[in-house]
Amino acid sequence: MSAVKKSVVVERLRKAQIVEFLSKEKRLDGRGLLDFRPIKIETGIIEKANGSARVRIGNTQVIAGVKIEIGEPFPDTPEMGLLVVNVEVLPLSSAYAEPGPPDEEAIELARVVDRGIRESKMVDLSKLVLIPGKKVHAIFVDVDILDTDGNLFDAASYATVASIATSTMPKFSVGQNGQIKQEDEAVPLQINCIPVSITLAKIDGEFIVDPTSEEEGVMDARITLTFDDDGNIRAGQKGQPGTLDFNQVKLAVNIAKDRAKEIREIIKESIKDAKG
Amino acid sequence: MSAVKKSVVVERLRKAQIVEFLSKEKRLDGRGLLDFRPIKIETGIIEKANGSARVRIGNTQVIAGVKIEIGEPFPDTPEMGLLVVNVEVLPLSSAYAEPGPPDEEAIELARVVDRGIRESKMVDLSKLVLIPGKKVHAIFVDVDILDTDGNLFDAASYATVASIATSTMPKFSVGQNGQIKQEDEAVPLQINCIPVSITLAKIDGEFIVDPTSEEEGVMDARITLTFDDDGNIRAGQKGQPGTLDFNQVKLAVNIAKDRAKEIREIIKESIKDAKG
Amino acid sequence: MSAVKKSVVVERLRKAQIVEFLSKEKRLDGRGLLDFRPIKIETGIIEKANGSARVRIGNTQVIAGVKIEIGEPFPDTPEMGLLVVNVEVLPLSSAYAEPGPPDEEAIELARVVDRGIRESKMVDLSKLVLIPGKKVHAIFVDVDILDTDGNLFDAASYATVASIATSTMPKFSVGQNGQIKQEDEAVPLQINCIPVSITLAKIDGEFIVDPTSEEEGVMDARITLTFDDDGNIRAGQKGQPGTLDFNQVKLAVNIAKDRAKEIREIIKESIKDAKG
Amino acid sequence: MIELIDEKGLRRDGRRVDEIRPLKIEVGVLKNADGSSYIEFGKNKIVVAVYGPKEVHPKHLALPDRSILRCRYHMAPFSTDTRKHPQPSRREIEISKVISEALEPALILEDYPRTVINVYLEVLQADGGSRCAGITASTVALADAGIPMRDMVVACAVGKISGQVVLDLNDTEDKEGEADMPVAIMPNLNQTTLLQLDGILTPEEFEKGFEMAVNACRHIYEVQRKALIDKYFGKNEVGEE
Amino acid sequence: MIELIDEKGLRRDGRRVDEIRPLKIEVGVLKNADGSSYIEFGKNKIVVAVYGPKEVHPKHLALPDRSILRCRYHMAPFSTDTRKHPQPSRREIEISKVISEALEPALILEDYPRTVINVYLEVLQADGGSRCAGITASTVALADAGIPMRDMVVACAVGKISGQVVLDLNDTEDKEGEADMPVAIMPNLNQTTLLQLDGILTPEEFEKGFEMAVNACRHIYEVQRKALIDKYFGKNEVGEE
Amino acid sequence: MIELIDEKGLRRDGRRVDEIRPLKIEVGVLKNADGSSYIEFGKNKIVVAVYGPKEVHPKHLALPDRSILRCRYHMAPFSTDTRKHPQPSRREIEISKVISEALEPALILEDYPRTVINVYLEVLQADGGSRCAGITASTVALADAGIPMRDMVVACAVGKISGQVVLDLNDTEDKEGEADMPVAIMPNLNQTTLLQLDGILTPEEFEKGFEMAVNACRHIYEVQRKALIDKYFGKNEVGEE
Repeated sequence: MSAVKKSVVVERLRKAQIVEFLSKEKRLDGRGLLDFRPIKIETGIIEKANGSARVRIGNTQVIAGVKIEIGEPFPDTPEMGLLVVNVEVLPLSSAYAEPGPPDEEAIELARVVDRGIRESKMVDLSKLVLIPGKKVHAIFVDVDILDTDGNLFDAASYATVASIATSTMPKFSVGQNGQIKQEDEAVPLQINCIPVSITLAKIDGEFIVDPTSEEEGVMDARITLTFDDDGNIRAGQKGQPGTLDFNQVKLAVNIAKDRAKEIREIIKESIKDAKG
Repeated sequence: MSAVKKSVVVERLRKAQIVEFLSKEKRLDGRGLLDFRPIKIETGIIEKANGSARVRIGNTQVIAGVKIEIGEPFPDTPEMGLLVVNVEVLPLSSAYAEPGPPDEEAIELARVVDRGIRESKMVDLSKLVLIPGKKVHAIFVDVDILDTDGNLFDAASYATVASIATSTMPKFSVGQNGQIKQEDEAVPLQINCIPVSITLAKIDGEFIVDPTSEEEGVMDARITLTFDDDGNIRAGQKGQPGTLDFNQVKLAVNIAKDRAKEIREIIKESIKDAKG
Repeated sequence: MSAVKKSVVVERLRKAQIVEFLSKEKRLDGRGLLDFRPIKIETGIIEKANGSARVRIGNTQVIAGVKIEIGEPFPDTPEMGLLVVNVEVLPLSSAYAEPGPPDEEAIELARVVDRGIRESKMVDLSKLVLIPGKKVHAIFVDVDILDTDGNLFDAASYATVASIATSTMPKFSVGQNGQIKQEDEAVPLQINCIPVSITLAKIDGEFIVDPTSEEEGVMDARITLTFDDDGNIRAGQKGQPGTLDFNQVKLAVNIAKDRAKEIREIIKESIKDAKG
Repeated sequence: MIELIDEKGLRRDGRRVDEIRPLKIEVGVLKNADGSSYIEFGKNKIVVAVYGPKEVHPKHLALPDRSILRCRYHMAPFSTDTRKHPQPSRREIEISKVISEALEPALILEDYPRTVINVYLEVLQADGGSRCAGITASTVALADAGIPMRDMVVACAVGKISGQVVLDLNDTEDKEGEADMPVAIMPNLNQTTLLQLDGILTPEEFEKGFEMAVNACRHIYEVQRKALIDKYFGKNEVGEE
Repeated sequence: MIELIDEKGLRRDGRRVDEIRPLKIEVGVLKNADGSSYIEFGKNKIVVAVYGPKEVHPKHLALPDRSILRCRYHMAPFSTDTRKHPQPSRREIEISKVISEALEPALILEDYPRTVINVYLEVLQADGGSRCAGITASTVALADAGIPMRDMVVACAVGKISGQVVLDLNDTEDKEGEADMPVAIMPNLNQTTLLQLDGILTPEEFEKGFEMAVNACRHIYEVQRKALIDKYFGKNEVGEE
Repeated sequence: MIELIDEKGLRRDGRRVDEIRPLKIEVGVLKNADGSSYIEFGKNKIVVAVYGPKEVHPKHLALPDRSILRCRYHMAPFSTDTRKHPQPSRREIEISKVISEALEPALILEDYPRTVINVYLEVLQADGGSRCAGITASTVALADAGIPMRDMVVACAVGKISGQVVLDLNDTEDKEGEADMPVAIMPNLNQTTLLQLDGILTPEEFEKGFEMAVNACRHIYEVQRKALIDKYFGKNEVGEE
């Protein structure tokens, strides 16, 4: 209990400080309100995976790995392959993460990242069918959160996108008896766009992008928006028990849309070499 | 703890009061010892289900829904369809119900209701086979307990019976390749009898039927008996750590048998229109 | 907490006493350092199982039962049958065992016993194939720990070995349509060797075999070694947070190798009649 | 793409693009709960029970300065086209979280320190928009339980089908359409408490849709109010359309 | 329907309709347990261990005026025709509950407030009637543990096969027969502590069967007593038939 | 049997029988953790985080006279040839236990009574010998966290392939070979803290192999030391081969 009580006091002081800085359009680490921290994306770091990427945004560090296997389609989509994005908030990542099954925060994180990728139609699932209704390609993207300093939604999303974009696809052939063989050959996985997630935190009425853990600790609300290459919104999620007034909702879209363009270039750069 | 201690005292006073009333052949709500509270049964309330029923007994309220799907038979009964009755004691239903997997009381409730239906052979499972040993009809009856004021065993049973009795059965055809297609047509599900569950509570040596939550709180023992249309006993379950002397066991059968006849008429009435 | 504190004190006194005895090459129950307690092995005690054995080592009592069924091979070993050894530390077995899923100690126990059997190739899994890649024999050995007085690793291993060695194998025939039928006939399960597990406890620098619960309570380290008929080591596992110096590691092998020969004769004797 | 809007501008179920489905709200439908409600919104049928404020167990989870709000959105196994397993899915867990965050801004939780308020939603039948219907009903149940509130919370989805922005998607429209965006607002405080989106919307469609949703919420708010007024002050029939 | 009774009135295993299977009870078969027993009843083989009365953890579950009785009926994976998964099934959980309720009336739990008594049953081999055999053995183990009792509890099933009411169904009779009714009684207090039934019985068959079961229980009670007397006072062989 | 050693005595990956795979250790790779490390050992890639010593929750699990060490070895789903389910397997639970027991003798846990030290290992990519690499990296992370130690712990496996005793099996050698024996030692105290074996070894091969492993550990220890020295005192590149 004492730890909790202490953190309440510290949090208040820290919030006051963060708010004071925001009122001067500044942040504790010197960034402007709409600046990201440095983003570093490395791909191809896990040889056993079909694709992989490590993303660092400031001190936040995540790794995504792609495995492409054979699976069975869902009964209601017999002619679609499978794409599953899973996020694990590992106990390595902070003093507050515990081992065990994902809690509601981790589930929301995984589902929002998944929706951003899925709704953008980055991967055309209809091209992943081997035997309609029976066997399809199943793309599993697993994201390991290794070190947490805020903005996990965007970091996990970028790692997912970069790992998919640099994946190779094993070739499978269907024999006459319906048996499936994996061939030695592999081809790059085709992608249709680079979805970009942008998360805004609202603190004391102001929006900032790429919040640190500390900023998240005092934020009132969070909104994550994912854009495709054409600037369309593909997914959105407001989080936290704070509210947004109606103009702020529209403002959030405009801010995020601009940021998404810039980040897309960073992601593109990181996957360029791998795509060769 | 204090809540528990208080409830112990209240329970004792309440028990004394209930017992005093029973000694005058009366109950707190004015009923005679062998009277049910008003029973209200509505069917066809969930359009997406194959059958459904809401049962209210006094303030107790439960809803049962039937889903008929394709399943695989158990290995030891390859020529039998499946019938599964499941009961969920929802956290909506009382201040004491908690979310989470069913506890031993909920499991007993579900299994006793299930046995009453199963043993009465209300549904002829041998007529639910599509491809022997491989594909059969699977009838799932799920009962949601919405509001708890005693006698869940009977309420859940009546809802199960009424929902099955008013179910329509989707027609499936087996193609030459063994693939199963659901056709648009649907036929009423055939039933063989109307099993009726009667639960008696023993308080201070006296039997009452249809106990309220308060009466259940002070009962010594409980006995549930299920009868078919011909007055045969199809299932029985004594519950709670109290005992029944040997004559009481026989007495319970006689009381329950009479009550079952009356209740069967109420259930029949409720399903008449639907069957029409 | 008080129970724990008391046990700490008792443990220290007991350890002092055990150590004093060990310094005179003796043990509390009068045994020499490298003596086993009496071992009693009964086989064929569970008629419904394909094989079974009860092993008592002193007051430790375990029962193993074998079930041979049809299963699907692992994808990476399509031409191998299955052998699974599972150990349940039942709440019957001591005041410290709790109902529930196995904890890490029970999992280690099961896996070490399993490895000893598996690595010794006691059963030739390549002979257990019915339809390659699809249907194989699956041998399940389940060990129930009924009464715990130390040396569960060896007791569980001997019970597993004796139950497998006395198992009969149901005969299955594969029909033209690929359907599998169990025939009435049964044949003895062929075995290749009698693996023998020997567990040494290190207390105050000395090795003893077959530790009691009390001795285990004060041991620094444990080492379990499994030998085949030719004296080869097939499996090993050091346990507990104590250490072994480099010479002790070699000494442990020599001690265990000798003991294994003797115990193998006891096991052979116990399975002789059954195999006859 | 299936044609979901006909040449007259009407949807499969006959609605105009800016028309919500039939809506009915009842208050106080359960006896044990401290507050309760029942909503029919299209084919959605949802019961909500509120228990609390009450003591937190275990006690160390209690907050010294306010009450904790916990929501549980759960679907009955028979509520969906194919039977749903009774165990909560990841989808249900996420929806429980966003519903809780959508309701919390309206509640004055500081009035009940060291307590918990549980909101249980049981979806008896699910159609498109069940989370919105659930939020709308939950506020009513919270009011029925006497929990002090700053404002009501009302929710309605907007979406895109056959290329047009339309209000309140039903199940078919949700599955076959191009976008779905649930929105919850506090109508008097003019605040958004829930916003989710999946599909594809241009920023312009987003703005248009968001405004449609806000307007629909204001309309639904009147139904909420009427249900509560009828329960507490009057006897007029509750319902609409 | 398979013929389970031949023209001489004998059952497949040679028993008369009112005859129980061979029965053997041993006391004190485990060293760690505070009390223990082993029963063979037909092909049923069951070990029972009693631990307690001992402190309750966590403490807030303790009852101020009496001990808590907890039973766990568990089947070994090798006890059944096809391997049973070690995890407790819903059936095992229900049987654990009814066994606990069948034993509790016999125990003077008021003697040990704030404690718990655990009864663990491990079915090593299951035949028809394992819950009855388990109850019969559990009472013996509780007596062996020195738990004060008002009476013993004895159980035996009755059933209907080939149209006749018969005592103590074995596995085949249970599966192929028309009804099975386990009964537990306290033989000196003349009280029923367990009654379950599935199948089909007329009220008359019910009465007849119930009396058969009660009589069989009285007989089994003598075997229980002998097992305990032999353990504590004598050395005669325990068992029967 | 696949030929794993060629006529020149070289293994598939070109190594001699007594040669370990390329090894790289980094210190302090995570910001939140109290100590951390990263190891590449062949294709193994493992991150280790240490949190603690910190208060134990729930408190009654604390030990009055020393700290508790808890290790969690976990494999990322993408770390293996076919995707691994994120939930810990029985194998991972066993390995967590033996790693904990391998590290504990080196730690002076008495310095921090009533606390817990958590060591989390995440295997990003698994090759043969991941538990050894994990132990080697964990000690470095514990040192980075400032936990007082009696000695370092270093681990390396030895095995048998194509009939010969060889050092440090990779994945193929582990699967196709005849034996695998992971060993962990404290190099200054000359103590074995982990020993496991599966496969087939004669007692002579066991002795020879054990000595090979001990020598390899001494060599790996130098890499551990260099990694820590570079972190705390220097800037030279860490790594080898």
